Amino acid sequence: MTALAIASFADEAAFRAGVAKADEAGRRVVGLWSPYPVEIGAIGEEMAAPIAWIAIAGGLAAAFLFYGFIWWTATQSYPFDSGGRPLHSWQVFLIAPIEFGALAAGVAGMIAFIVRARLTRLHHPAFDIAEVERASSEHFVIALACDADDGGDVLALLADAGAVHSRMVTR
Amino acid sequence: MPSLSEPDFVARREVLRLIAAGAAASLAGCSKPDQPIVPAVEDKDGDRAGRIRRYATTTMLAGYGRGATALVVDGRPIKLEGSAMHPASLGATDLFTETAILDLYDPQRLRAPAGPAGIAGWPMLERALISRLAGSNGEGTVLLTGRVTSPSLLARIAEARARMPGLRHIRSEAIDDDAEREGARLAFGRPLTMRSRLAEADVLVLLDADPLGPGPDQVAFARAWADRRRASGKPQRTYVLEPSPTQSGICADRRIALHPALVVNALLAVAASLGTGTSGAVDLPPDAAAFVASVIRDLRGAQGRAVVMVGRGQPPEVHALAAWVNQRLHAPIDWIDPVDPDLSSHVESLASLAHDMADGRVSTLMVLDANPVLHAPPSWHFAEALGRVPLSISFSAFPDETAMATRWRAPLAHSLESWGDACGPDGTASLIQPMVKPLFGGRSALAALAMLDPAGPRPNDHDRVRRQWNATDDGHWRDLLVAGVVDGTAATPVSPGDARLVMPAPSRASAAMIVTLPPSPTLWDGRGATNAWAQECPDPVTRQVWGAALRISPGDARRLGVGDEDIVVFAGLSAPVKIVEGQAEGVATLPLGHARTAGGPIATAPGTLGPGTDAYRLRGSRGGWLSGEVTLVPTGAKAHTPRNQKDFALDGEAASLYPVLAPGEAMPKPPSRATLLGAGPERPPDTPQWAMVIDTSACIGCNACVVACQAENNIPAIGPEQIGKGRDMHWLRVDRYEHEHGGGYQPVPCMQCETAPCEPVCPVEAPVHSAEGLNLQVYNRCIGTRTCQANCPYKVRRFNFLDYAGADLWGDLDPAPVTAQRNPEVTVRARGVMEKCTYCVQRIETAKHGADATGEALVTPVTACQAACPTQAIHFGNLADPASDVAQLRRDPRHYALLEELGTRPRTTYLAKVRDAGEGEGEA
Amino acid sequence: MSDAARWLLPSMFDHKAITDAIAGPLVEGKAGKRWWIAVLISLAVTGIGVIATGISFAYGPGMWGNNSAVVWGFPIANYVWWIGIGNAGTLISALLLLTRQKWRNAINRFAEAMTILAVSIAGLFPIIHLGRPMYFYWMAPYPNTMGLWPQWRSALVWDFWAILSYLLFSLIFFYLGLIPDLATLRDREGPSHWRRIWGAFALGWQGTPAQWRSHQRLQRVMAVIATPLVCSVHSIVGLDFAASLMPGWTESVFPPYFVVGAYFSGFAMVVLLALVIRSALGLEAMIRPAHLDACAKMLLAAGSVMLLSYGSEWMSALWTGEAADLRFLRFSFTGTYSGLTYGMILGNCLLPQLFWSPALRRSVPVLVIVSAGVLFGMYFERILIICNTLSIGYEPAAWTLYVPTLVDFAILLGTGGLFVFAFLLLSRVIPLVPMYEIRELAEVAKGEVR
Amino acid sequence: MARTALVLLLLSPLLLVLVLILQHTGTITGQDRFVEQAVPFSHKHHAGELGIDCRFCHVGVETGAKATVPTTEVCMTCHSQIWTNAQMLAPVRNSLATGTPLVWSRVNRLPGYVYFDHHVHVRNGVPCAACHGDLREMPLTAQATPMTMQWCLDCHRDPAKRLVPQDRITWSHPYDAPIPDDEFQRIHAHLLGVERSRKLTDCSTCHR
Repeated sequence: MTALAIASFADEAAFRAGVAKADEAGRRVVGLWSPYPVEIGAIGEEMAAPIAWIAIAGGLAAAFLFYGFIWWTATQSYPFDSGGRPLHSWQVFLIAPIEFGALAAGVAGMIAFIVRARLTRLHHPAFDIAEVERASSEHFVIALACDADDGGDVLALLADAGAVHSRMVTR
Repeated sequence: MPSLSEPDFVARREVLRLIAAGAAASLAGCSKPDQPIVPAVEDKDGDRAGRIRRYATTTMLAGYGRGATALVVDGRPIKLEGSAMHPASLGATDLFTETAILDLYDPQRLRAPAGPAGIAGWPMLERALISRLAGSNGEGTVLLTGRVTSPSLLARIAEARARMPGLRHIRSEAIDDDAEREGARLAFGRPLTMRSRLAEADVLVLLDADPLGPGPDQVAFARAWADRRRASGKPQRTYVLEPSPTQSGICADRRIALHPALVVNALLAVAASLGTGTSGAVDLPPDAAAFVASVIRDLRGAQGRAVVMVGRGQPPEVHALAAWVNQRLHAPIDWIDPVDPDLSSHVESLASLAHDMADGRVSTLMVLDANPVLHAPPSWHFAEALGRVPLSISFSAFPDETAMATRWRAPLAHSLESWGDACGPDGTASLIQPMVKPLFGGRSALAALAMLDPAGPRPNDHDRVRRQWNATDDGHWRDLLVAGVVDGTAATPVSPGDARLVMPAPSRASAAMIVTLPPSPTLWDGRGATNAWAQECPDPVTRQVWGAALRISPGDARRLGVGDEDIVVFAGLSAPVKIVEGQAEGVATLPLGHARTAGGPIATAPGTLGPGTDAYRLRGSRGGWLSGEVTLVPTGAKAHTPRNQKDFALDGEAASLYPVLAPGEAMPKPPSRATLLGAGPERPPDTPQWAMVIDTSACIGCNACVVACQAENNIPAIGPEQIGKGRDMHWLRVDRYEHEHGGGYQPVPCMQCETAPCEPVCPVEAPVHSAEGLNLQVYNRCIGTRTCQANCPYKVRRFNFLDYAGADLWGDLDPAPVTAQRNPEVTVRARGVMEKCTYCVQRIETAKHGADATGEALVTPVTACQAACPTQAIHFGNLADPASDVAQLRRDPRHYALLEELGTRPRTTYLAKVRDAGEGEGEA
Repeated sequence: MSDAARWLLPSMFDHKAITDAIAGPLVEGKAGKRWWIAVLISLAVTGIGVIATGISFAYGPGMWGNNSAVVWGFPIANYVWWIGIGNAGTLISALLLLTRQKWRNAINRFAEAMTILAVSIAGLFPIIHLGRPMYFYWMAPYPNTMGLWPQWRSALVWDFWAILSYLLFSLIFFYLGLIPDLATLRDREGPSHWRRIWGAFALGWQGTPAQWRSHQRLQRVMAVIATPLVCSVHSIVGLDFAASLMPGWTESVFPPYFVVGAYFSGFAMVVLLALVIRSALGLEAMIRPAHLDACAKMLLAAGSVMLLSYGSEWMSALWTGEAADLRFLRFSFTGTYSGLTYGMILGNCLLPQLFWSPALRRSVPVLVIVSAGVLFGMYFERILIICNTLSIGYEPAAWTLYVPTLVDFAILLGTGGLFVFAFLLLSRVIPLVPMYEIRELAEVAKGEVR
Repeated sequence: MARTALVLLLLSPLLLVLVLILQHTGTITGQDRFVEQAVPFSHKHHAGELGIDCRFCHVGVETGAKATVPTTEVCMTCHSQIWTNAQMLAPVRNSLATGTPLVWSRVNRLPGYVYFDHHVHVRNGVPCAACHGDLREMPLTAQATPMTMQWCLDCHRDPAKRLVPQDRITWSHPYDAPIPDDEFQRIHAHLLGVERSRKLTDCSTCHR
């Protein structure tokens, strides 16, 4: 039977100490929650790495497509003599695609973020843990996997790291 | 041509129905209109439905006829153009011909006779006349008209008088020619009319005269003057001495402001140099004396090729002396017997009528198309005297001052609704042919006379006119109507004999202020005041619209401590001031015909100046065109005087906007500038390339083109309030500029730039370029960002800030009839849409369609402004054809483009103004 | 600027205190009387604008002071002015984020909100000012039965894309920053019905280190894109004028000088909003005098750059000696609108010079006066750019002066009311100060104090 | 429920797409729309079965912008002889008797700002059927083509494939019988002449 040891910390230093101690003890970290951005090792790097590239690729693709569309409307679909300007006035045709490309990059980045950060899961099991709710406002929370029998050790370890509150949850 | 026996071209009812349909149709931007199709029952128009047809007719000004061509679509006349065969039109028009078409559809027109008991029918008016005139010999009956030159009408009057010997016919024109006629009588012992041949005048000296200004002769004079100036050889030189700038003064080579009283002195000096035997020493300011010396020098060298003209405001003696001077100069002048057979004085005959009415010696008065209550001198108390006449009737188109004062008023038909004829100022007779049955139930002048002479035979107007011209043969009559002008009717010049030397007494300028009273260039004697187009047409001198301010010189303004729009009171009047450069000191000028008290909502429109500024009130009891001495008293109040242009002076480099050259001088070559502009998209190789060249040297600022454009292109009048806000809708504006090298007029339509700055800036491609070089404006695509006008260096685009096309200028009156004037070939623009000059693209397209359908060569179309221009200053054609007018003028040394340095490559270009300042420049 | 404690009072070193101060009033608190009064007043003012706009739509653009020569007037000036104000928010959140300025934390959220509202309002004017506003969508490329597409050479189409992109981009950026705070609101015990909505918009945010890393990464990526975007947007607005050949418009300095001018007016608005928010929401502990001081320095710098820009504009006219440019310059200083010119120089260039004094940089009355002066000065600049050039163009015959009407003023006033009204609503729905960023700052400050 | 709302919000742009599609269909353009007429005139009978040439009634089509709807007199040319008592034709007889015109409902509607000229088309090889469809097969008259600007442009950009020899202008089946080669060459040469001197996609071709 598995259980979770859940501990709340009041500040970042204690939180980091808790994570370090859990690592030392070889405990599997089930979840970490913090009320502001805290980077711990390389956690999440794999998830975040492509976001920038997706955004840039999305922006560039949209800009090029848009430019192509403009070229088509102005020179192929209905070419107009507009004040004797060349049909393909590329200098000024660049402006709208640049703006639109920036928007597209933002949209692509946002979509990538939502997908990569696994958002839109409004009923995630983590929300059943009362501490996680408080993690968004004041507490740092660590959840460690443990068996019912070594629960006491884990709680001690967390308390040692400076947890202000810890408890066992049995599933 | 359809049957000519009766004007049945289109039933009146049908036109009114079209009017109603037109009001709803063709607004740009509407969704598809779901109107029904209503074909005729019988075939009248055949396959010509919807096409413009042209008919010869005549328009009137001051009783003289000017040949005209009416453009008629589906029974609606929509525009008037000139008649090339008529010597007073020469194919061109003036402002008054152009505005006449709006009068036809004017909702202010009288619609039914009205008597003391209110609206009445024609039978009631006829009964009233019969009960008074039955069996009478006409004693106490007076017919009052303006100048009558119509042979049919004169014959009809003679007929009536033969039956009723007591009937008096009094003719009195507001703007009279008493002084000229009396002057000729003094010089030659008989009344003669002077006809100057300006085309032969190398030197033209205008003493308070304005031949290029408004009047029945304007077109003929202006064309001759421009022809002479265009001719190669010795340059023509025009001298003007005048109290206040006129169109002639602005176009002159040399001009000086002179008090009207001193004009006689200038003429005496000229005459003395030609051998009057008197000393030439006269009282003239030094600059004027030097100016007159130059005039004398030039006149001496131009024997047989110089003309001296004196204005109608000068006394008969001055006219007589001028006749003597002209004879000594062997001036190119024809003298003809007066075209107006009535030789009495306009002023005196009207005065005698006023006197007789006041004394109760007039029992019946019929006023036919005249407005004496407006123009009679106030001291005669004409309206009061009129009140003593037991039966008075005024036939007029509009509810004018006289119509409001007579017991009865009756609607007079428009000349496009009646049969008739008239003579031009040179005697040439032309026919008046109706285009529609009377829209508002009016009766023609001939029909009105028939009511005065109920006992007379009653052939209809058509038969009467036809009989007058002995057109017994249908073919002959048809030919006469097609031509419009009756050949060989021009008066033959007579030999006047030797002119007697009449020496008027020298005069001196009084210290007190006087006011000169010229006719209005836009409203003439006031009859244009009901016409919204005329009211909105800018004055050629002040560019004021919807009214006229009191013009005073800058010196007098300083002395009085007043500025523009400050109200001054004088002689019971109050008027805002307009300071005019070139106005003589001690002289103010107030044009006639503005500030009406009656005539309808246009004449008395809110925003125009009130009746307090009616110039006629300054007339002395003996008529004339000068006020008595007045004192101007500033009031401290201000009035709004809307103007289309506020700045005339060009200083420094701005002078290059209006280049003025000496004769023979060429425009400097524009520096070649590096450009990044490419050739633009390819065009089909054989497309015509439209272009316009405007000769500023020939432009006299008459505004005929402005109103011609308005009529052709459905441009609404927008009223004084909107103009006051700085908005205007004229696609073509005539700018007036002055700088150290001279001044003049510059008509500015759209430049149709090849590399138009307006086109690429529109987000929705409403302005685009055609392969023919036209800068098109697609109204239905326009969303009204106004970016095009913001980017236009010439500011020639016009925006519909409000629903101008559905204008409510006519107060409570339904403006629907006005929509019947609209050109069906031109879109009526909706609110929020930008519009501008199109080079009359509808005429171009019609010409192209004609050519494409028949396979014949494209006939170069004529734009509306070009057709109107009296001096042929506007040239239009195909630039791709090296033989075309415009292609040749582009190689003229005087050729230039406006703001060429901006690289817009305009298609509308100009020929520079030529001014012969003379060797003695600076001496005057 | 390493001294994080300058930007936060010790009372806010506690995470719970921060959350209570910011989230508390949103979840538990009822709107106060002052809020309701402000809402009613701003709604009334908005109503005036709505009526004036209705009049314009019913009768046409003729209700404004625009005329044949000055075809643009207040609506375009309003547009340029509002979009300028809409620039500072993104500058603060993007540029200051990239340069790791700690003082951005307290003010970036409301500055971004200000941006979105101001750009939205600015975006209304290109539609309102049209002669036929019902056809505004013709500016967008869509397959229509006319076979027509927009004119890509038109600066107005560039505007269309710039505003659209900037508005949507800012909205995404704003929302991205908001997600963790929405989660805080969602998780807070309280009576508000809004918690369901906050919860939905929080998208299931938990605040795990992995989520935080993605969040921070995207925020930086977007900041990198936003910085050139915001500059290009106002450059394009500058091109509305500069890409013409009218005197006073055709100047290559316009795009950069529009950008600076935009930041300038935006910062002035930020200062005013900061002053209001810190006292109205009781956030003095988070929005410190040091923040105001920093903003004031920005105003000082921007004001000086404005002076330089004006100077270069005047000098280029004198230098080239082009008649039309010289006439334009003469008219600016001696013509009918010269009062506005002097007002513009006073507000934009001279008043900010007060901020050389550190004491004045922290004085609330001085801050209010200078910021208001800048906002007025910038409005004068906008109206002068339009009216000077259009009133006295190349053709003296077409010279016409511009006189705005009551409707013009009412529309401008109405948009001010709309701005305030929308801001008041936002203040009850979202935290105007980002909680998670203040927590982060508090942690650093705590460390420093220790 | 919140989820449904969210989905609807995301799908709302599809409404726009629907409008965009609808504007190209007969629902908006009026293509294939029949219009109720006072007299149920059958082009199928007159032009198809009796073989009356279009120009017999539409007299303006070769000489002016308007094709013109026939006057009552034109109807009565025949109907004073045949079907003189038909109930269906009572309005026509009534029109002639009272002098009041017949009122027809418009089938082909162009906005007021479009200036279409019949004769320039008809005289240059554009057959009636190119715009009006096969009227010989229409018992009641319907709008045969979309008559949108895009549709006009299709032809103005490439007129060649629409043109027929001049003697087949009023045929209702212009594309059935092959056009002989020499005829085609002639049309093509004519077209080259037009295209050398006119740009048919200039806005002023239809708008002014």
